[in-house]
Amino acid sequence: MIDIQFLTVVILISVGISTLVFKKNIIKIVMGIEIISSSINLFLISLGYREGSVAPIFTNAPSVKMVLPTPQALTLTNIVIDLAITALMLSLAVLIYNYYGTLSMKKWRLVERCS
Amino acid sequence: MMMTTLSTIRGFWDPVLWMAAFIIVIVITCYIRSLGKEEYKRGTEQTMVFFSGNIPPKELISSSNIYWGFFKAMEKYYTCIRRFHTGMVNDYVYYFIVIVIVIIASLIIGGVLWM
Amino acid sequence: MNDVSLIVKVVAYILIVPVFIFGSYVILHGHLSPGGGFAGGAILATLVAMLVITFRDDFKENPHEIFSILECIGMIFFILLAFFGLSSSFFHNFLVNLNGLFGKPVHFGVNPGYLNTAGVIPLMNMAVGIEVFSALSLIVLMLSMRYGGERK
Amino acid sequence: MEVGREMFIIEHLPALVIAIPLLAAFIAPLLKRFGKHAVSVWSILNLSIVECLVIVLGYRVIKDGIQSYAIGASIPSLLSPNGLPVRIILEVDAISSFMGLTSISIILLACIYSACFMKKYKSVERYYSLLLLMAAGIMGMAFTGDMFNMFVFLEVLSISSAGLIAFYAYKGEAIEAAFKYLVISSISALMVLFAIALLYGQYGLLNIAALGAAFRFTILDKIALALLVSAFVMKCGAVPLHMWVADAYGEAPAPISASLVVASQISLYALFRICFTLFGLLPAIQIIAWFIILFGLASMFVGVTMAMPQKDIKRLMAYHAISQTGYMLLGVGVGLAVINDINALNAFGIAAMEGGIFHIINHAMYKGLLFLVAGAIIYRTGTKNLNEMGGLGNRMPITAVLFLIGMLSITGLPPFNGFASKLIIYESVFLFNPILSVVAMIVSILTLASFVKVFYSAFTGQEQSKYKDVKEIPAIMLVPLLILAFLIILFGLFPGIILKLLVKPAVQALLDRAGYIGVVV
Repeated sequence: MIDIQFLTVVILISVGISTLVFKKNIIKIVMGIEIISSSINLFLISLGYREGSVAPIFTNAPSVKMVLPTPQALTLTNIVIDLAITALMLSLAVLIYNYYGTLSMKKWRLVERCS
Repeated sequence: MMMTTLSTIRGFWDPVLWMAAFIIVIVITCYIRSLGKEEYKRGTEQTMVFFSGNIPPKELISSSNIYWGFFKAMEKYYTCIRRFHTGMVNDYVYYFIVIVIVIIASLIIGGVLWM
Repeated sequence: MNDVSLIVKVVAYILIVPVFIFGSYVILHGHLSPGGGFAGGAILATLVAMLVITFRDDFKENPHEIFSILECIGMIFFILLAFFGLSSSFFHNFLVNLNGLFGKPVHFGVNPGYLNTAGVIPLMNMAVGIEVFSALSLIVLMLSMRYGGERK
Repeated sequence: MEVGREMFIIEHLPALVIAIPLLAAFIAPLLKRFGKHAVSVWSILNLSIVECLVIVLGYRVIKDGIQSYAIGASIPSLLSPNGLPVRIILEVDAISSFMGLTSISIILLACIYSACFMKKYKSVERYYSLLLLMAAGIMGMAFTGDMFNMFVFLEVLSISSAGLIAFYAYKGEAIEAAFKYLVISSISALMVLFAIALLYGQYGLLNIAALGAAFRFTILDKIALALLVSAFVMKCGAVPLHMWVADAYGEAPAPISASLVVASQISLYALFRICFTLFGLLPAIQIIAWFIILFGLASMFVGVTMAMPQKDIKRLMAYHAISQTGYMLLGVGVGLAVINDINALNAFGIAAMEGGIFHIINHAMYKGLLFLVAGAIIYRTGTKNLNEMGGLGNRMPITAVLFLIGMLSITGLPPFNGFASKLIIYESVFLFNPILSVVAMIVSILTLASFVKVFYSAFTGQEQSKYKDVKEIPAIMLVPLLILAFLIILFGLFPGIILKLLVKPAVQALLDRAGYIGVVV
């Protein structure tokens, strides 16, 4: 059977990219980036998976057959980084709404006025 | 050669020799300039900006469209380029995805054809 | 202003202690059970978020000064721990298997989870816990108090 | 004991260079109560310490080969305990110490400049803290030998420079530019992470050298290569993906624009590291080489033609940064295209790469000078618009002369450093393909055209009534400008020595793939 988890990763990434490309609202753009980031986290975790094994924690572990710990460390770092990026983006969105009164990308001022 | 020379493939580049030649040229031009008429006086109407006949405005003649000829000649190019510079992040991400797909396609097709 | 009812305030007072204990438990047991500095710090930050919402009017001025100092102290403590490892190499775990603080040697394999092990890692968990706790509560304070306190 | 301490520092150099700006970044906000200038003095002190360490590190790299450092190991040189590199390994070869030296000097000068430029703003500690974090991110990306570590430092760099772009929070445009920069950076960083996950899924390795050694050219590797190349090309501002550069450099404060130029050059270094070391032996690298050449060509031409009609002085210089990045991409792309047949490589490939990499340090210097001069103009007159400036020459003579030096070197006129690297690029690229070199020359002429417009509209022309009381910029701001101008003239007069000392070992290091891999595997 095909690997369901890699299929979901592809679907989630395409959903994330489609929100980024088509949606003009800033909050939706931040959501799109969150979707792509969590799909890459899912991809990282599913790389380290082994059939019938346990989380890589030795405290009272039921069996010694464990999942690969390194992708979990990568995912943890990626989650922390995404928290920082989302917090900064949302605070910028608050300021943008404060100045422009709109959250949609179309009515922004920094469009190429070079004529 | 001297310490300052830079040997490129077909020849060499030496700024000190170039400076020497440059100074010689400057001396010659200053000599030629000094042969000119003496009645040139600063501050008279000789040194007034030539504003195609009439009196130049007191304040500012802005120089931002000095190259109007160049922009007129490249009219089609500039309208096409400005269509790309929309200033919206959605289009930036769209161009990024297009570039990724183009590179992936050319790598795979290239790989099959050549290697 | 949307005044919060008395029940909410009383429950908030009661909830402070369990949430704090649970958060610090997650931080301190980071090297044994899932969690650690980041998760524990996030749990503690929910405490500050709750307090900001219930006691929005009682704050005289925005207490973000304390949290920014705390954040810097947490991060400096973390990097200094890494510098202390310079005796052999940067970020070296210099406390492990030395029977000192957090130094109890442990055999490889399943164990019931001894707290006094893993050398520098628990100290680093505490540093990251402080840093994440103050950083997230700073975010909550800056985003909420700015419009709660002086509404433009 | 003296020798012990001295050897101690030298032994831990690669880690100290990254750790000191990181530690200083978090101590900076606490210095608010030690006086107004405590923070700027503190950050200038730390950055100069890091500069000296990088110079010593560069000297050691040139003297006795690649320096490697395993973070957290019991002995710093214990790279792969049982044949497998387990820890994060910092690997410093000539090209990374070259990039590190370039970036830390420009950030140090930007920090000296901002000591006076940023004096009137209230929350200055945040500014210096983010600047030091940016320096730590750049040095980390330059010196790391681990793919995931490069991703983490890329994110540290993106978030801190996004925060710095949004420094003028009272203006809507800066917030908008920071938002766009952050979206672009997070997208490219996520695609880098996706490529790392692809590579890790196949080989179970994260170290660049170990990955390079354990390569089997599968389809997934090609997808990972495509993702990495396009992500780093977007981060360094090549044309089809360059739209964020004009907003980000245009709205950021002047010293930040100067250090952002260096930040995007570090992504250029990461692109070269991936194309030469990681995917060096992949037969499909020729296709990537042609893509890099096309990106370079397009960046050169579109960058300049977009710069000509600009009215805002900083946006104009931002577009010139794009077109100069095109020169570097062209130079090193030609080197990559002929990497496989040896006689072409020796004939013009190595010379093209030398031109491209020499252009990196030249560009960092004169673009830094131009941005700082633009900052000086804005500091005194308050306007960014070229139409409102005029006749500043007799009020700010030194700034005018410095701008002239920067202008003459960016357009590549003979006695200055831009000419030396562009000459090498023209000659070697001409042998590869004449059209590319012809386009490069036309772009140089258009660069001169647009900078003549800037010089005449800003410095010459009628005396403005509203700028009657404009004085010369204060001495602290003038020091970095004079240092940069001196370096430009020095590099311009002695290109041979600089090439032999800095650039040739860097190019050899980039081409010496086996040496880089041999250290770890």
